[in-house]
Amino acid sequence: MKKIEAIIKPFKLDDVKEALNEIGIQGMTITEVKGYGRQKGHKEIYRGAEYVVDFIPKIKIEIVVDSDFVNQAVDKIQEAANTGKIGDGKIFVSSIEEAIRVRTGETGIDAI
Amino acid sequence: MKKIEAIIKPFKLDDVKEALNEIGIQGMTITEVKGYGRQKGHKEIYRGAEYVVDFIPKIKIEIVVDSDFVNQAVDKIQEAANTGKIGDGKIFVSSIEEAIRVRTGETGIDAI
Amino acid sequence: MKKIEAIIKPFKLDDVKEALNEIGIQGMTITEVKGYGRQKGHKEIYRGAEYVVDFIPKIKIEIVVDSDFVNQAVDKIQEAANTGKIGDGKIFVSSIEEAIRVRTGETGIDAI
Amino acid sequence: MKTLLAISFILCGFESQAWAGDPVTQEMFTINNTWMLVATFLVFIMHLGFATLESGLTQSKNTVNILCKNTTIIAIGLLTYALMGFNLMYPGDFALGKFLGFAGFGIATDEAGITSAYNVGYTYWTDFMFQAMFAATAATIVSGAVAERIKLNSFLISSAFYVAVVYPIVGSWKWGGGWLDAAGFYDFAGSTIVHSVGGWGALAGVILLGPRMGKYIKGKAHPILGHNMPLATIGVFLLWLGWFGFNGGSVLSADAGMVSFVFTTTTLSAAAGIIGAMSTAWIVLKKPDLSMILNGCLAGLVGITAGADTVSVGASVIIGFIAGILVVFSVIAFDKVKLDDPVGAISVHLTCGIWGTLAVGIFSTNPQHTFFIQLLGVAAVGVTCFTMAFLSFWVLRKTIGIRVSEEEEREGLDLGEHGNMAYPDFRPSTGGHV
Amino acid sequence: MKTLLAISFILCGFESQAWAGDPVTQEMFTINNTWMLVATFLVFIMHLGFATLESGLTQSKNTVNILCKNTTIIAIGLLTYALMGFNLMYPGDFALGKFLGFAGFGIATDEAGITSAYNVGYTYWTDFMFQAMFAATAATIVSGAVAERIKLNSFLISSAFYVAVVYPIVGSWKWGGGWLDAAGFYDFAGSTIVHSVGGWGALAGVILLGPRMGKYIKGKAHPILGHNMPLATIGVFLLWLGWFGFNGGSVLSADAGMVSFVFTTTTLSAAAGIIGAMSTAWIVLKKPDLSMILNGCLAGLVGITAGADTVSVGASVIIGFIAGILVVFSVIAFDKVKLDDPVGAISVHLTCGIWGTLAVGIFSTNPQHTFFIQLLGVAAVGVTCFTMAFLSFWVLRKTIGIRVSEEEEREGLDLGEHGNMAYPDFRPSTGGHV
Amino acid sequence: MKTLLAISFILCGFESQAWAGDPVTQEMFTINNTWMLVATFLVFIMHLGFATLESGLTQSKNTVNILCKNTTIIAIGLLTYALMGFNLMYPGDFALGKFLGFAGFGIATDEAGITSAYNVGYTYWTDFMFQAMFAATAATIVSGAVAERIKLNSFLISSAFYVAVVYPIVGSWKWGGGWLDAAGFYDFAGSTIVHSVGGWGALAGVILLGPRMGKYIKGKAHPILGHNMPLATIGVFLLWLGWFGFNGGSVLSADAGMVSFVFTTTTLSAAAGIIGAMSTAWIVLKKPDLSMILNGCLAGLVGITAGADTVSVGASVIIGFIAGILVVFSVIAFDKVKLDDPVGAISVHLTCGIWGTLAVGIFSTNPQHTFFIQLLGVAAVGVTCFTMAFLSFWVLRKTIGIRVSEEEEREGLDLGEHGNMAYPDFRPSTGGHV
Ligand SMILES: Nc1ncnc2c1ncn2[C@@H]1O[C@H](COP(=O)(O)OP(=O)(O)O)[C@@H](O)[C@H]1O
Ligand SMILES: Nc1ncnc2c1ncn2[C@@H]1O[C@H](COP(=O)(O)OP(=O)(O)O)[C@@H](O)[C@H]1O
Ligand SMILES: Nc1ncnc2c1ncn2[C@@H]1O[C@H](COP(=O)(O)OP(=O)(O)O)[C@@H](O)[C@H]1O
Repeated sequence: MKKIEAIIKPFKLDDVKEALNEIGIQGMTITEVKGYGRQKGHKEIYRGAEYVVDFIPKIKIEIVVDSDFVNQAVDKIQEAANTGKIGDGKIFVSSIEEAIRVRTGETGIDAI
Repeated sequence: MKKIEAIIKPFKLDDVKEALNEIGIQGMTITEVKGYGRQKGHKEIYRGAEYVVDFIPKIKIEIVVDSDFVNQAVDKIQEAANTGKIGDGKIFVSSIEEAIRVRTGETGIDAI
Repeated sequence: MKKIEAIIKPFKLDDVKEALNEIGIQGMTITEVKGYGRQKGHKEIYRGAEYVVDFIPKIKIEIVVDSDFVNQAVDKIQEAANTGKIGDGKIFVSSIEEAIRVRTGETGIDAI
Repeated sequence: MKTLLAISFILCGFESQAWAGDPVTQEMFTINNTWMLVATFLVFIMHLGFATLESGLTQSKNTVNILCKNTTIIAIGLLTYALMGFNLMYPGDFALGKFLGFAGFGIATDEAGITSAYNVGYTYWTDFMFQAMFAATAATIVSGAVAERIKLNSFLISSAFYVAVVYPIVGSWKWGGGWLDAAGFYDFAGSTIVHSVGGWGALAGVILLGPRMGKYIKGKAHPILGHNMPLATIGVFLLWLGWFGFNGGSVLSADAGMVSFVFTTTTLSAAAGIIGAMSTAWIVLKKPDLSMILNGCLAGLVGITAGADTVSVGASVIIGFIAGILVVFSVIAFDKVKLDDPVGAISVHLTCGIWGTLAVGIFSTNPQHTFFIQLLGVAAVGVTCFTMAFLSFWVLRKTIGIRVSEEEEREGLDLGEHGNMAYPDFRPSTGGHV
Repeated sequence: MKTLLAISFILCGFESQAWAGDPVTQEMFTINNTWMLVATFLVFIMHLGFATLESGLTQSKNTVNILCKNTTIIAIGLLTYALMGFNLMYPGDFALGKFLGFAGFGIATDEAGITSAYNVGYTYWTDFMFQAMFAATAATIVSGAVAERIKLNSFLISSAFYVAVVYPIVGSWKWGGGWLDAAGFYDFAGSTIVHSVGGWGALAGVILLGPRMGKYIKGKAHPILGHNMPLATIGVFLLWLGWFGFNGGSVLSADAGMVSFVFTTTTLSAAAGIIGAMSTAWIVLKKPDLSMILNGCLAGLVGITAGADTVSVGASVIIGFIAGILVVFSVIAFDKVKLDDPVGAISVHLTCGIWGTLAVGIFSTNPQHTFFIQLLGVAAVGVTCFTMAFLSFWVLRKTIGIRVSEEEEREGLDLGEHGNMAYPDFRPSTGGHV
Repeated sequence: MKTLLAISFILCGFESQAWAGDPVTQEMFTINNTWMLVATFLVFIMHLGFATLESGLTQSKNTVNILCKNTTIIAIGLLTYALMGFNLMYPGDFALGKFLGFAGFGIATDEAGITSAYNVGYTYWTDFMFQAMFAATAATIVSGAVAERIKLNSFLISSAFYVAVVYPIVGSWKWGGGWLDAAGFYDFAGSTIVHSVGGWGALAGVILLGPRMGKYIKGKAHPILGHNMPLATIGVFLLWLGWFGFNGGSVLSADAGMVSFVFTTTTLSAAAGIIGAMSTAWIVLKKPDLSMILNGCLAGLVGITAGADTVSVGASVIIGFIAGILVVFSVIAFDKVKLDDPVGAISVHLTCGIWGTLAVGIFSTNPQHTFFIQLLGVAAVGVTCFTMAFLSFWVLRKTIGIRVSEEEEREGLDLGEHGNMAYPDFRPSTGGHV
């Protein structure tokens, strides 16, 4: 099993969710995160003093999938989250050794 | 070392924490996340228009433990977080290559 | 590629960010998390009843870097986040198998 | 002489001047009435105070529900009071001894109702408005105590009954000229007649509902923190503001000396309540808990309500200070016996309502006010209100149920009862952990 | 006789007593004026009500923008009204038939302006203040409907024009003694002259701006949830509070019977609006949506505004109840035709403003008020206001633009227009998902 | 003649009518007193304004602390004013030249105190209440400037001293009929006597406390964003509302012409302050920063306070506009010299308090008001207040300390001082980053 972590622009969440639904992926966990990268933040002024909004709100999507599924899922996400503008985000893939469904105790592929 | 990530129902947090304490695990990091899965959200109506609350609040617990400890910890979590109802969540296990304690610079098992 | 996850005290974020900038790391994702560990929370009283603030606010920094870079990055973080007091946090290193830049579709090292 | 009279009328009797039969001049009547209308809108704003205080001291997942209850209750209170409450409370004639009277459904008046012939202090309409705002208060007090677990429809039904029937009947005993009034019971602006009435209803509700999930674990109280302290503070300041009308309007005219004196005792008692509660919290609980200080302010206000016009300035400070201390211990005590009152409504309105009523017996400058008669009033009202409230909640529990499902309680009543979220942009996890 | 007169003056004519030429005593004048000043500050606080209601019912990323608009609009409203609005609205003499008049720039008065010779109810300054507070209201109504997408500078320009020119001219037709007044049109406190005027401006703005991004997807309305329901509730209670001055002050004196009667009809209509909207939402939409209940309260208030002094108490309840039902269906209907009004301003102020004005033709106790003349007033004001507002927004769209960029809309106007964040400590992701 | 007198009494002298010895009729006295009580509750609500403004403009981890300070300060202010402040400020006779007098501890009056023999405008109790509400204001002003780092107990002690001793003594110089009054100094409602007094205390506190951690890094100011802009906006609107009583009540009677004129100048100055600050921020800082606009509104209000009854309407607009500009530059300037004032209290109350006082010397329609005497008043009050405040903070710093520990400052004073959290459901990380 693999874990796909995608950091995307928040307003793209619904598109990504739908794209994943299309290929039958229906479990995911999302987190509100802040990103720092090439997409520079902007300078603002509060009460006369400058500050930089350099951590930009992003959504992190985590999905654990069967290894065979990874490429398809990554492609779907990349397509759906793409706007062509800087700051579109990243997708990272890593290994998961075991998965357990809390409700039933099932393990492995059955659990996801 | 292994990382255990458990996505559970928020109100089960205290039970899980106590269960882990019992087997001597005292370090963990939690995140407020939202989950999407078999546990369907519900439809609601706001000012006459329907919307779906499909991302349901969950808590993600992350613990890094000695590999020998994994099974015991996973069992404890699964037991404590279980309600038998859909949406109880998942537990994922993956590998951690190195751990460092910021305060002392200790590494490996000593760090956790 | 490796993923470095550092759990640090929130007010150390700017220092860590600057330290990483110095060695050319400019991409990172941060999450507001809560930590439970040796740094015990404190007991407080609300309307006459005791409660424990045992989950303490922390920041989790995630950076994916080229494997060669890991040691340098970890050292920088450990140095910058260190206050010498309990609760300074942990750094965990794990493997990332693939990285994709959403905007361009670039993969691997080029993507980060 | 007659000629002179006529002449003088021409001279002094400008358009708006009063005529000989009038008890007060038209000017005095108008200023009295204006003050009573000001007092009315001040009491009105107390309902916003309750809404914000109660939602501030509870969890964010139940906020919409509380706001909805408080908005609806005032509507129900006003409409049922127009329909029957006013005429139950001020029946003119009593039917059953001096226990019950009813002047018929609806409100209406002839021309006289808008002159000083009706009352030197106000018109019929002003009278109705001022009283109606009071009525809704009693029901709103209940709302805070039963928050975070009561079903909306059951709450609305029981409140409508309470405000339409129980409150006016009990009120008629004193303010309608009934048997308690005849017995010499004194309650200037309603420590008992309004606040304790609300408090007894709250107590009945809390007993029958049981505590919120997770409040008492293994016999120990686990605090469920209020989600928004600025909101709670806004609530208390607005309540204090409203109290200038609640007590100041209870003078029932703009009498300069009386109203300003009542302002003074009311304010100093509130201030002393703050200091009393803060000191107690600091000493007993180690730190000055804001929610206790806020309760202390209200404790002082409730405490002085029965005797604001009849105790000395010094006594008002003492009454408030003691109320501030009392409220802290009362909150702790109710938790000891596992009566879960999220906002401290029972401690504020019942405990301090009783204290304030009895304090009249102790501190009043009027020797006719005795401790014993005050105690009688407290007891009579208590037995009646608690019984009626208990019965109504009990019947509802047996029929449509009064408590939401476990899952709804956990998820929050906002989604369950309303399909709304109070703060969707920063929706917190609904686990209740800190 | 003359001697007697003199003597009587000595006897009755204390320092502040009125002299023979005066229409009212100095006392009556002072109490009238005091009530009008109280009414003025009550109307003032409505602007805080609008600010909190509108920011509560929109997203947290646009909160600063809304607060800024509402704070600035009242400043612009007051200053332009002093500069020209007051003299356009109350020109004394009309130039163009009874359609237009102007008494010159600036405000000033001689000594007589502060005596009852100016008016038995108030001084010149009070007159100006009370009217100026009304003026700003009309512009503020627009603000809620165009929220979350309009450019700040365009909004300020169009509002300044609307409040300085359109509102006073239309107002002069009725309250300035113009042609509508002569025709027998009745609008006690402004269901049409204030609320519909605001509502028509809002409608024009919404049409030209288009809906917010993501509001209508594939022909279906997707709710964008209000971010802070306590804030919205505070807003509605403050508006209700302010309405005691809005309607109560429109009596233009402290007349005890009239003001207290207006208090009663206003309050009961608001209460009935709450019940009307709650019932409708509960039945039609399955759950009692708080935002609809809040709209229902305002609907009742707007509805009774035209006839608060001239319909019976029973009629006021009916008017409010129907307004409460109407507002729910109106909100749904505007969504059907894809007119995106985040806070329901058009439904509350325009739909119910029309309803309230026509209701005078149905329920008025004065036989001279006819449905037809009321309809004429509604139409005349509607055509004029909508046209003027449409033109001004259209010109702005063609020139400096009226809508922020897509990116700014997504990121939020707070950062884009102000460099501020409303809640930096809990900044939500700006995706708009729930 | 005597007979006639008697007859006339019968005719004109209804129950409440004044008798020959009275300076005003009972009616006029009652309406005056009623207005003063209304003004009193308006000034009261300013304390909620301060509480919300200050907590809105600071971080969420210190919110409970600020709310607690503002709730407690008003209690302390009222009680100490009753105990001694009132009699220090209005001593009747002065002991030390016209610098100091004291009429003894406690408040009390005989029957005459509640008639117009005490004062044509109000009773003794009203007098006390109105003045007591003012007193607490001065101390509250300090609270905003020293927020987020001062120890609660030190703040309470220094405030109690300031409100019980410093404020009344300085106040007696002008309003108590002391030497400044004799010298011809003019300060209608307290630009200097209230606002600057608060401002000087704030300045002393800020100097001795030092800036908040992280505010100035490497010589540059790093903004620490206010956590809740709706709360701050509510604060400013409530302060504006309260100012109708603050200035309107300072007329000390319900005089129709005067009170309505003061309403007009006060309101237009506030409006001009908004426009002044918005324009300045937009031009100088590129975007219209809401917090600056809010400060601008208060700047206009503070600016007009000294001369609201004695400058023309045109001048009031100019005074407000300049105050609005001034406050923006003042905020920036204080940051330049590293005096960290989280809410801009010093800029609003001290800078604009001085401006407003001097503006009387420039714009007053009364030729006896001279710039020089105004400057003298500013200086005398400034030296005294700053010295006293500095000394008291200095002594506290040497003894129990005035600043919380670094760790507590980082974690937030809410947990540290109170064991509370303002928003436990969405508790933010306590790092202070954006
Ligand atoms: N090396 C990295 N490790 C972890 N997250 C990263 C890394 N680089 C970028 N990110 C995340 O991806 C987001 C987008 O990256 P950015 O460099 O701004 O644009 P782009 O993806 O277009 O190159 C960042 O906001 C951050 O959350
Ligand atoms: N494939 C997955 N990857 C990541 N998280 C998942 C995945 N499937 C489920 N989850 C998480 O687990 C939670 C519970 O899953 P769900 O399918 O609703 O119920 P159950 O665990 O009973 O099968 C989800 O809300 C989501 O947060
Ligand atoms: N085994 C673990 N797994 C995951 N996170 C941990 C673990 N142990 C500690 N942490 C995180 O590190 C933080 C600091 O740990 P703590 O034990 O308090 O202090 P120290 O790092 O000084 O030993 C914790 O608050 C928690 O977020």
